[in-house]
Amino acid sequence: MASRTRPTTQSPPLPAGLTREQLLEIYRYLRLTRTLEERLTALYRQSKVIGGLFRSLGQEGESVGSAYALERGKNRDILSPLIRNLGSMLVMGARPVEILRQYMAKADGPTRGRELNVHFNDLELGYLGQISHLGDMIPVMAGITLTFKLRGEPRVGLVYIGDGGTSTGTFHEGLNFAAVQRCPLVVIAEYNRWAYSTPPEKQFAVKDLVDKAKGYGVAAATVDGNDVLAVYQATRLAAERARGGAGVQFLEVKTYRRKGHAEHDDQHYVPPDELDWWAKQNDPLDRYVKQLVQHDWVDERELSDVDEHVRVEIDEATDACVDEPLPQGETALPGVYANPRAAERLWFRNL
Amino acid sequence: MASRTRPTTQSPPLPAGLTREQLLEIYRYLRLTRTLEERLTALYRQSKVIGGLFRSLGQEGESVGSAYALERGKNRDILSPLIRNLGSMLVMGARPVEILRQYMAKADGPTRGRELNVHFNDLELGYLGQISHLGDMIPVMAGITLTFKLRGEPRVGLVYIGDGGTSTGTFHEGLNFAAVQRCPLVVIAEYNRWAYSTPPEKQFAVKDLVDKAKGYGVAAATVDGNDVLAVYQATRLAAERARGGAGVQFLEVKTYRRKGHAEHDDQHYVPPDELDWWAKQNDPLDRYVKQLVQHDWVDERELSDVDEHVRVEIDEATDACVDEPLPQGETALPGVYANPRAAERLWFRNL
Amino acid sequence: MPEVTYLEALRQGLWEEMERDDRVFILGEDVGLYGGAFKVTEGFSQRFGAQRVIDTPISEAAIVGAAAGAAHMGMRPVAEMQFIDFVSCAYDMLTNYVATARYRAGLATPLVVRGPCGGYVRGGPFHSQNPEAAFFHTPGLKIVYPATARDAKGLIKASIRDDDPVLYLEHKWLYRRIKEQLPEGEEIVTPIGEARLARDGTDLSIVTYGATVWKSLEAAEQLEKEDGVAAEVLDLRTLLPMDDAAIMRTVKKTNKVLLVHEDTRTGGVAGEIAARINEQAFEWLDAPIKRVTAHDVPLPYAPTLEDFVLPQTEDIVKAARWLAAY
Amino acid sequence: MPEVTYLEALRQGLWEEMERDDRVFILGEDVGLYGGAFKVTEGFSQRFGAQRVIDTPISEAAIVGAAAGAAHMGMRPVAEMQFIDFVSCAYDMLTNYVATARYRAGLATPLVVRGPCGGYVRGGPFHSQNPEAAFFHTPGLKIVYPATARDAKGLIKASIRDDDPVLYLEHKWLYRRIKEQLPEGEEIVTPIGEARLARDGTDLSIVTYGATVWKSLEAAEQLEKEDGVAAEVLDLRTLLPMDDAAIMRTVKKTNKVLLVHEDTRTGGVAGEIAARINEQAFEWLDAPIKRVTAHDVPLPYAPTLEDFVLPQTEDIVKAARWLAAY
Ligand SMILES: Cc1ncc(C[n+]2csc(CCOP(=O)(O)OP(=O)(O)O)c2C)c(N)n1
Ligand SMILES: Cc1ncc(C[n+]2csc(CCOP(=O)(O)OP(=O)(O)O)c2C)c(N)n1
Ligand SMILES: [Mg+2]
Ligand SMILES: [Mg+2]
Repeated sequence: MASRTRPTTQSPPLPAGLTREQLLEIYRYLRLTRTLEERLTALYRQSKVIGGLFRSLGQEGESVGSAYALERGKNRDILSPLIRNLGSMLVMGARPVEILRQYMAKADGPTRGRELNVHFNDLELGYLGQISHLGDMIPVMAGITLTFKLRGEPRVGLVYIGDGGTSTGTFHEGLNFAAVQRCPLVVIAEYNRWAYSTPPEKQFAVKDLVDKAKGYGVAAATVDGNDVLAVYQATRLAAERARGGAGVQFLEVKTYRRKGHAEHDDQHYVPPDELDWWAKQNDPLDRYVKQLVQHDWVDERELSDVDEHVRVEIDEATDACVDEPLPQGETALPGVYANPRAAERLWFRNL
Repeated sequence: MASRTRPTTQSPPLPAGLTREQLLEIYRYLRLTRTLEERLTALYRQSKVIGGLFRSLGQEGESVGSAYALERGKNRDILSPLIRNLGSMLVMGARPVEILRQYMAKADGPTRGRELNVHFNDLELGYLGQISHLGDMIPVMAGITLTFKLRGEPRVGLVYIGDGGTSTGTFHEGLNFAAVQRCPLVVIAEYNRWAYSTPPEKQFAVKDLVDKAKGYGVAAATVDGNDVLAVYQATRLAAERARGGAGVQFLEVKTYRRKGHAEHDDQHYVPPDELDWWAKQNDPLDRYVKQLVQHDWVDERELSDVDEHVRVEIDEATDACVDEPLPQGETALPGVYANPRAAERLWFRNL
Repeated sequence: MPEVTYLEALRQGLWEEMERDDRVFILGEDVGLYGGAFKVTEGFSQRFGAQRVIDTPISEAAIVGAAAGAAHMGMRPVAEMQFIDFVSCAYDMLTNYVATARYRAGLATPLVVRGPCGGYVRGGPFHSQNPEAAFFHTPGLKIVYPATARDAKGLIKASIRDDDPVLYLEHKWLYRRIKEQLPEGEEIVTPIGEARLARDGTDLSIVTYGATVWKSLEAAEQLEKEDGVAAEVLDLRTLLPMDDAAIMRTVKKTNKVLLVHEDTRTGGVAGEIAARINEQAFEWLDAPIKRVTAHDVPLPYAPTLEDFVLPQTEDIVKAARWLAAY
Repeated sequence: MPEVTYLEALRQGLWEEMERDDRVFILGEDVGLYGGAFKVTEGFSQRFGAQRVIDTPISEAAIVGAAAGAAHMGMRPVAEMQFIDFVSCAYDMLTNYVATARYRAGLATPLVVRGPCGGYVRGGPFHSQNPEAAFFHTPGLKIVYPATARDAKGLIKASIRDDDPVLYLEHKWLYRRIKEQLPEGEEIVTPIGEARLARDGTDLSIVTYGATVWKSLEAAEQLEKEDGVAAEVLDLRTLLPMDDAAIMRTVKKTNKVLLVHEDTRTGGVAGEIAARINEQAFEWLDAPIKRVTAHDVPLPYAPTLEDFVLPQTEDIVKAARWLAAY
């Protein structure tokens, strides 16, 4: 299509070793993330999303860029996303319909209504859902990547942690453990200015998250989290180093959480023009589009095609599941144990 | 006595703003610590010490030097010692007979037989015994020093942590909390080469403990832990800075644990000549004595007088308590609550 | 008399204690300007200042540990867990350090750890927990769990004044659902360790606490209407130390007991109550002690699943009917 | 047949599983060259290499979390707590992450957390704990607690082979005190979830586990000799899931039950057992269910105090006599 009109020889060199198709694919994931969240917001307002809704508005770039840098496919790299890494999960192969079902607690959702939002896994595809307790996924990912190392598999793990999450004991124990074991683990520390309502100054006494890496003896770098390609490149480098045996790689991404902690949060604690500035001057999608277009890597019509496809995809996914039933009550019982001793009784309903 | 023979004007200037009496007092605490532990070892071999025995051989210098730098007296500074900070407790005013009673679980011991070794407190004198769970005292001391700050009291806290203990989640959470709150807290991190049998290389991936301070935004320094006066000076500086409002001060002391983790540990994991080198070349008492004598700050007879006094003191303390009774069984029951609901029943012994 | 919610009653209690005693201060995540995830401390920072309403890092062990240190120094800290589920991260600190401090070492440690707990709100497995069983096994701690607005206020005040560490469990399903008229000006302090007779009855006793007090009262109404069965409902209010006397009183009166809690069954508080009744009132029992509890699974998210797992009014009715007919 | 101690039997079981299955590996503090604080893994590092016997930092939450991650990947990690008291630092990880992983998300998490527990050894409040009650309330975990050398071996092997996470509690007072002849070459695997009849009897049943199995057997001997009372002793071996059938069998046989555990009383496992007996065998009871347990205090250090607080043989005898006479 568009590429036919301009021979590739005339195009400026493509960035970061990516092909045009890949650049467009990255764009697709960014758009997919944003559109899917917008759809979730609409469903939330209709009370179809059951629990809270957590947005990653403004952070789609770092999620997508970092996940895109991993080796994907069956039994390759594994990442562990947080509530604001919907984009990372989509990149690894989670399908929008799964996310929709999960948020709406549908019987056919990935956890059959047991868990909420992005708390689900597909270890073969390479994502391991978090639990709510912040920090806990760092030790778990240390164990996963320790296994890669013990078995000599050329795989890496990637785990996200928020600026707030770095205050937890498990962050410390897990990162230190992984550092000592030289696990092939990339830690992405998301500086997004807020932990619920708490600013960094009340969360830690260093300026940047990358300062924390110094206490663990791991390689560290900082990247502009709203520059998708920069995040991609930095993560790619970190992942390849980890894969090559260089041990834990710590990457701080600087970004900004533009919505409240969850949809109910009115953000009254946010300085008035801060949101505006980030929306207008530093939106990761806007910046990426500008890059793509200015460098003539793709043309605008291709982008609007993607937008349109995404819209259709999300519409279809929504239509496919919005009226699906919730799980049957009794399905709440099995599966606590792999080897239960005997069929569980319904004690008090069995009198 | 000795000072009469040489007018002080001829003496070299005294170090670290200390008087001759203070230099001798420091020596006394060093000797007291070592002699008391030797006595405990003898009692341990006679099975009079009930539980394990933990030695600070080779680390007396950092314990005594750091504690001596605090403001002592009633309701002044507070420190929280670990099992290898017997010297610190003695400096703060714990009496040898209390230590002996506690180790032997005597009814008249400071915890009336409830707790072991140096796990006891006198908050007025300024020491708060640890619990076994490493790291837990850091948050607690953060709270104590937070209170000093909230009330505007010119007091500081000091807490010890081992090289191994820095791996705990509570170390991280507590230090970060104190750093953010700018608590008047001095953290002494003891690099003594071992955590039980585990060397630093298996405990963390940084070289020095002081590297860990960088992740918390606190002032940090390193000092030779076997140079008593250097530890004194560094701690004094740190404490005064903390008192002046400069927030948490982190001080790494480099030392060496010359005995096993506890008396039962045969140290088979220790490289053969390491112990020997530290005993012969870097004993904190030897070094201190050499300093005192070489500079003519005190003369040797004064030191042997101290040794003799200490011996007598420990003999008397031992004699005073060694045959004391253990607590009566029933005394195990009261005191769980300040406001118990009613007298506790001896359930199954009351049939 | 103004009508106040459970949440507002709690807020009042906290506020009054802050006004009364300047040793009281609050610490926790987002408790300051934001006013806490559920707005329990809304306006506190403005009134009492950032020194007495301290926003902390996300560090539950440090929050509880720092509260303990401050308590040793004579302060009266109230630590908020954003959700009580996160108190699990301070499990060591609370059970090993805080709870034993007085016994081991004579240390005064008057502190309160409080936070929203409980289900029926579609919070999923990590925002719905009832942690009482994990701490119920800890000599040295006290545990209170108000079911009414009056007790939400009275127990927070009593907890703050108590010289022992108290785990104060507040049910988020009750926050805005329960309203009650509370006299202005009257000082409401609910004594720790005393159960409350929530409903008089003669045919059987329902012993419960927290949100299931309301489910039990509903069940009792229905039993009265539909079966002519008079169920007594005892709201424990304090779980540790437990009010054995009140429990035995009702057992000896009705001779049949139904234990109800929202928490999972195995290892839940009902087991202990069953053992105590057995020990202290065995001969008065005319029927086996029955339990209505959640099923032994992590609490799932979907409304259908959550409703199935948690005890409902109809479950209580059914069990009570069985007992009544025994 | 060689006579082996409880500790040696455990060691053998671990060793055999390491030989049998190269997915099995050990991690913990000082487990490598040092061989563990109690020498349970002595010689393992030399035989299996540092990759399969991993010395870790002092980070219990990370140890358990990393074990979980490895288990997801198909490994069979065995995590040692140097003393089980420190598992409290991994409470969140074990209850929230590990135990729920299968239910929430279908994640296989076959791991074993093991460590020395229990008192009677003058270890003081933090080296003597019995943590079963804190974890007993956790759907998704299994808990085993061997009392004999045979079961020490048989249960570690079963735990490693089990597809669920298992908390394996080993009693340090039994480590070198209990000896038993174990056949060489025979594969000993004790099924998880099955109690063991440790002594036959007709007059009353003592239901217990861990170190108090031995105290109960001693008491039963004495009762036989001095009173002509035949006490049956049931060693639970697995606490979660509990072998209700075996418990009800003995209750229905003797009609009188004494529950004995070393752990403190309130919120201890005995409460749950009492509730279950009540629910499943109420009509068979000829006397109240009695409990012999530790007193509700942190375990003190002095021998006189520890002996007073912990249940002793004479306490069991006394309670059994009371029951027999009822
Ligand atoms: C251990 C723990 N304590 C408290 C919470 C409640 N909580 C959920 S998200 C959040 C803020 C997280 O901030 P941050 O880590 O910066 O992530 P962000 O929301 O900015 O992506 C808090 C306090 C939690 N989930 N886990
Ligand atoms: C949380 C916790 N885990 C494990 C232990 C067991 N333990 C006691 S001392 C020790 C080693 C401590 O090493 P370090 O902190 O370096 O102190 P040192 O003995 O060298 O003074 C260990 C692992 C403990 N006390 N607490
Ligand atoms: Mg953040
Ligand atoms: Mg050390």
